[in-house]
Amino acid sequence: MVSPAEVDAALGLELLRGMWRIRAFEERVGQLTRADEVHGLVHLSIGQEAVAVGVCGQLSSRDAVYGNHRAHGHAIAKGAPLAALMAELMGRDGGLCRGLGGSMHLVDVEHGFLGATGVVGGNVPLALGSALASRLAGHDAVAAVFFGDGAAQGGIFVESVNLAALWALPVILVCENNGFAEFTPRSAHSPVERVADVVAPYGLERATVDGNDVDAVRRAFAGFLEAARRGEGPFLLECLTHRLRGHYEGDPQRYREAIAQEEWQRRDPIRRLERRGLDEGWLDDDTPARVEQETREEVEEAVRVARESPYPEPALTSELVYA
Amino acid sequence: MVSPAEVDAALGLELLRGMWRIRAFEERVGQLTRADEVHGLVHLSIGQEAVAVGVCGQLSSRDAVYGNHRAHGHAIAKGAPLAALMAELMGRDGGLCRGLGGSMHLVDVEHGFLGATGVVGGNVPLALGSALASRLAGHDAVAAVFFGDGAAQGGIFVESVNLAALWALPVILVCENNGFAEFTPRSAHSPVERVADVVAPYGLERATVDGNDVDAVRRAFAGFLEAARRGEGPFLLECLTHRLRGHYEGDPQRYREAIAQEEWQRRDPIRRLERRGLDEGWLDDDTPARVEQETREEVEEAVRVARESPYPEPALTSELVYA
Amino acid sequence: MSETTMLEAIRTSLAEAMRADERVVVLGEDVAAGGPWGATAGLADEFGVERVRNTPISEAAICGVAIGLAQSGLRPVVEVMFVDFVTLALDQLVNQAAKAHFMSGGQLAVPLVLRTQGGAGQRGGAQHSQSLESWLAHVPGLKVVMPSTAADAAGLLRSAIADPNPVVFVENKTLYFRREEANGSEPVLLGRARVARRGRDVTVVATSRLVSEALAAAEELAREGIEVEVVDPRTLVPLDLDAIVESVSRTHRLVVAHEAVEHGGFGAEVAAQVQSAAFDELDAPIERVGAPFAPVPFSPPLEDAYLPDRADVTTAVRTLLRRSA
Amino acid sequence: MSETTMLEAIRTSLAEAMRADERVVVLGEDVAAGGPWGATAGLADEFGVERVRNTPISEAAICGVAIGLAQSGLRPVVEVMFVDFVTLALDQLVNQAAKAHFMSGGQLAVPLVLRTQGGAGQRGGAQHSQSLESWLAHVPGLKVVMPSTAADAAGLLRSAIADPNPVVFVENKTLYFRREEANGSEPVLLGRARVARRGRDVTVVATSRLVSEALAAAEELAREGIEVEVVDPRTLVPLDLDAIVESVSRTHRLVVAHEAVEHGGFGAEVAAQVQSAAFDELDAPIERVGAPFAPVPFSPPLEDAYLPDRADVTTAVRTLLRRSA
Ligand SMILES: Cc1ncc(C[n+]2csc(CCOP(=O)(O)OP(=O)(O)O)c2C)c(N)n1
Ligand SMILES: Cc1ncc(C[n+]2csc(CCOP(=O)(O)OP(=O)(O)O)c2C)c(N)n1
Ligand SMILES: [Mg+2]
Ligand SMILES: [Mg+2]
Repeated sequence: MVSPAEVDAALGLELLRGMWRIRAFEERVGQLTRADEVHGLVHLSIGQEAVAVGVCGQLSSRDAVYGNHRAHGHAIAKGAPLAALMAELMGRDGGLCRGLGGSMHLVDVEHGFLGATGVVGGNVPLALGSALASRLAGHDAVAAVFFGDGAAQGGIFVESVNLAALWALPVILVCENNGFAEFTPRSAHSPVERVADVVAPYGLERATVDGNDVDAVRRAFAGFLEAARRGEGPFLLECLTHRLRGHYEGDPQRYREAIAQEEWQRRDPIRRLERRGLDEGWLDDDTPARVEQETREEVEEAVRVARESPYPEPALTSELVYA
Repeated sequence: MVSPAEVDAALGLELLRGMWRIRAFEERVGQLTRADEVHGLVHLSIGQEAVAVGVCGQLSSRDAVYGNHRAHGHAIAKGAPLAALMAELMGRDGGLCRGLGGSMHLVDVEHGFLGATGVVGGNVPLALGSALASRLAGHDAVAAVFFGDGAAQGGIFVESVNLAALWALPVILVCENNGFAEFTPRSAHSPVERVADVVAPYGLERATVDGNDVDAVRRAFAGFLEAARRGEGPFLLECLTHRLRGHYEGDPQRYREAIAQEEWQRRDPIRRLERRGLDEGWLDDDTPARVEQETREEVEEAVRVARESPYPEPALTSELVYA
Repeated sequence: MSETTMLEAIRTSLAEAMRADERVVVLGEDVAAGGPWGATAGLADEFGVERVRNTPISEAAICGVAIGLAQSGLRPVVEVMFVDFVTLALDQLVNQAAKAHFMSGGQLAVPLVLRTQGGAGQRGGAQHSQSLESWLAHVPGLKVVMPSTAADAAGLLRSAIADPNPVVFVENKTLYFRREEANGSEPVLLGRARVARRGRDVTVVATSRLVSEALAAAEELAREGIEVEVVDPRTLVPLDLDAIVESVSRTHRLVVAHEAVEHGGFGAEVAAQVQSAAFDELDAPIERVGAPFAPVPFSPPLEDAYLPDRADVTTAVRTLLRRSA
Repeated sequence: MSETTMLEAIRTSLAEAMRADERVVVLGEDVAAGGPWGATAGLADEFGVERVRNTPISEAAICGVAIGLAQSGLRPVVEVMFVDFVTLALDQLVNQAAKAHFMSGGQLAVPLVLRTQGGAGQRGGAQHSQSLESWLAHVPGLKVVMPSTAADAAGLLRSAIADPNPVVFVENKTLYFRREEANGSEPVLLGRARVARRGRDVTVVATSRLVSEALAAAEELAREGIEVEVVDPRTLVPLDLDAIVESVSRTHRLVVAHEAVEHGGFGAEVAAQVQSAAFDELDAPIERVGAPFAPVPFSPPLEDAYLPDRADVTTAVRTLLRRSA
């Protein structure tokens, strides 16, 4: 197995920019939700960006990725254009899905983002199908699917894990274990603390990593990816992380402990990579602020373009029911 | 923990009679199915009787038991009267369920047999509910549920195991692992050979025993039962067994290997207990044939009574839709 | 008189039921934390977490557990957060709960209430906005309740909990926070329609959110001298067909209005029954108001256009009057 | 002309589709072993177990896998052994498959066929005998096919596999082994009704097993000079309303007959549409023939009494004629 590249200036910056792009986008989405420009049930991944970036950065548009209800980051990391994404959240015709999907149902086929799903766990078997399609076609494309710790208690998850293992499918299951499902901690959902342990019986290779360390995510995923390209699988990568925002925008977050919050602010994946870059010398003092600034500008431009996009015509509703 | 009673003449005979009762009943059901007196999709448990008898013999009618599609043995072992059972399979008004249920939907509330289910895996969460009800009422009654190895790949099974473990419910999950689901071997259903391994992550106590050895089943279950009565749980008891008949009556059984069949005939749980009883001296030479004869007579009497029961009036259909 | 909301009424009714009968237990995702809307807020404090049980995201298993509880003598109220996710629990609900009494020849009873909520209007997208009650009304053994007011919600919930059968209680998310006069929570019998407004010209049978839409339409039409009678069946199963037929035999015109997709919706059943029971009374074909045959679009203007509302009811009434003029 | 059965026709049609298009893959429980009826017998031998895949008893996941396959360019035909177990896969079918094209703004397509079978008559009991097609017809994005003859089954299956949308193909277990003339397997377009018998007095719209029952009823009634026209829509979605209305505008009387529970069944939708589209053509209320509001009883005489059949169709026709005399 080729060991994954070391983080150097180029890669470090790419990872940093990738995370900032998501952060800047979602912070803006939060504002726009409060301003009623972005609509619906909006789940932000702020604090969890390292997972999406560590995973999707290594995939090509031929690889199928599936996200869950908290999927802005997944889509962005997979290459979805920010303007079309923002327009989608605003319900505009220029949106990725022409405004028909919304925050929980992002799809960008061109970039191999085959879809986010609002039903917890509902996306997992679809990734198996994409992986099987790739094998049947003789391709080396793989499939990856993001899901939360809450999904691991749903029957569809374990059915899928069993099937993926039975058929040895080249699929990588990426769990964002943020310790909460809505307002209740994992301990109220399962006696099994680690999702990697849930799948242990099925004999798939698995790893649990610090999901706030983008390099750790990247390295662990790289190993699985390389094997999956050779047709091996399935794999499970569990990323321990934390959402710094409420479950959804508007969540009063009564269940939060202030102390844990502070601790997690310190572990913010962006800050951590910045600190590391400064320590290791591949990042200079000014760069973080510049990257932040640039991504915020990208996002502003996306907002501008999205705002210019009209709402779709109501007739669109009946035009796209059948292919 | 009190260790379970040794097998002596009284217990040995009880176990033997229990198994013969099921065997004789089901052999007769097979004949009556071919004669078109018993109807529908009929799944016999011939060869698996040790599980039902080893488990149910230790329960009282206050303990809730749930069976699956192959549940004649479960019901009989739990105390369901043979005549009412036979009448049910014939669709008669005197049937356990007044002819409305049939082979896959046996219920005998009086004896704590709370129901068989034709949907694979569908009975498992119900047993959790009964166990929880017992705990909330402050009773020491437990719940047990029978299911096959095929059920372990269904989402509902793992959802239920997680929940039972999370809530530490006094429920005992009894898997009859006969190595097949319909016409395909377990290896085509899961990479995990033992169902006990499937549930390993959830930390429940579990055991895999020779399911054709009624004493082994009985002992393992006794330990779990004692703990469950104290309010502990859940437990999983996996019984490795084999059905000597087709999946359903009428199954051409193209998937069978003659050699395995012979081997399993030798391991027939009834023959084994008989051999042991003779070896250990608590059974004399004439008793097996006598027990067989007596249970066959019991069954004949049941058939006679069942045949005398009329079919229900068609109006019954609309009378029992709502309670 | 004081004010309340449907959410408050449900919470109060649940608490009263739990106080009155210790067999009543509540279970569902985040219910001890109050749930996303607060329908169960405070219950865990008063009744403890043994009776107000948080569950994992395991819709099928928790419905199954509720069935087991019910078969064993308790009175579970299980919550499925969105009716869209009832899709995950239908085997349990339809194959087990609905049939247990029947298949056991009357031995078992399954007195459970499944509370859920449906409907669009909050930009939730196609997977969080459906109205699937017509599926449930097609299942013998289930009862199906759809309250349109706070008072009805409270009273119907009490009856649902007391009922010895599985009852699906379908709330509507857009009705939760509307303010209404508080009317206590007298039990409301299942199977009794409520005439929400009297009128002689056209009968509108409306459910859930469409009741207030129909009333608004009636208000508007009244200004033109058109008197609309609005009948809220309140429960789809059992259905108070007599009340509907009685109304139609006076007005001779019927509109059936619901938010669900019109095609295959419960309105079809009402229409089919009424044309059979009151064929000679009808002066014009029964009009249906329901959503178009499409998933719920996310985009706000599209969702607004998609949603059946007072304007659609008004149009249907006018169409009827024109046809029968 | 040679004989065939519906089962044989389905098997042949599947094999032809697999030969013609290597993107077609079959998956489901025991399908490589042929399945319980043999609908897929021999396919694994010809096409290999990579394309004819046995699955575990995981209805939800295998439907999800089929969706993923379809979204990734293949043409899966997934089998759910009994329609009763589609209850386990409805989230995948309804929330994912049916909405993917729509929610993606047209980017995704889900060309999958879900084959399943329903219906009673074999003493299977309440959990193995249901008819749930009206649920599916209520879901925008799905197509719903119900063949009544071997030739239609073959031809409709070819069209279903070629269709870029998710199609639910609902067979009936009692039709599998009836012998019929073999008519090749020309594709049959989805959305085109078939007039199974011409007649001037009453139109009977019947689906699946009820088509042959309606024909038998027509035969009997013809002896009394009553000429019944039997229309088989063949697909519920899309529905060939034009063909039905055309027939009704000649006969002025309509019976809708299916095996599903009448209450909330697809017959309600047909009745509602026809009374709207052809109100002035109708000389009597539309009659529905369907199962009573009860689970399917196991006991043979009760099941027989429960099942809608030719006698029920005959009675409905006579009722209609009496009412409109
Ligand atoms: C099947 C289903 N049940 C319930 C919900 C409501 N819900 C939305 S998100 C969520 C929690 C999910 O937790 P997790 O999977 O850990 O993801 P996270 O939100 O923590 O990222 C729940 C219960 C849902 N969307 N789908
Ligand atoms: C959910 C569901 N899917 C499919 C079936 C059809 N079916 C009936 S029995 C069976 C095999 C069950 O195997 P297992 O659980 O091992 O029990 P066994 O028959 O071996 O005793 C299948 C697939 C079913 N009844 N329920
Ligand atoms: Mg989480
Ligand atoms: Mg088995």
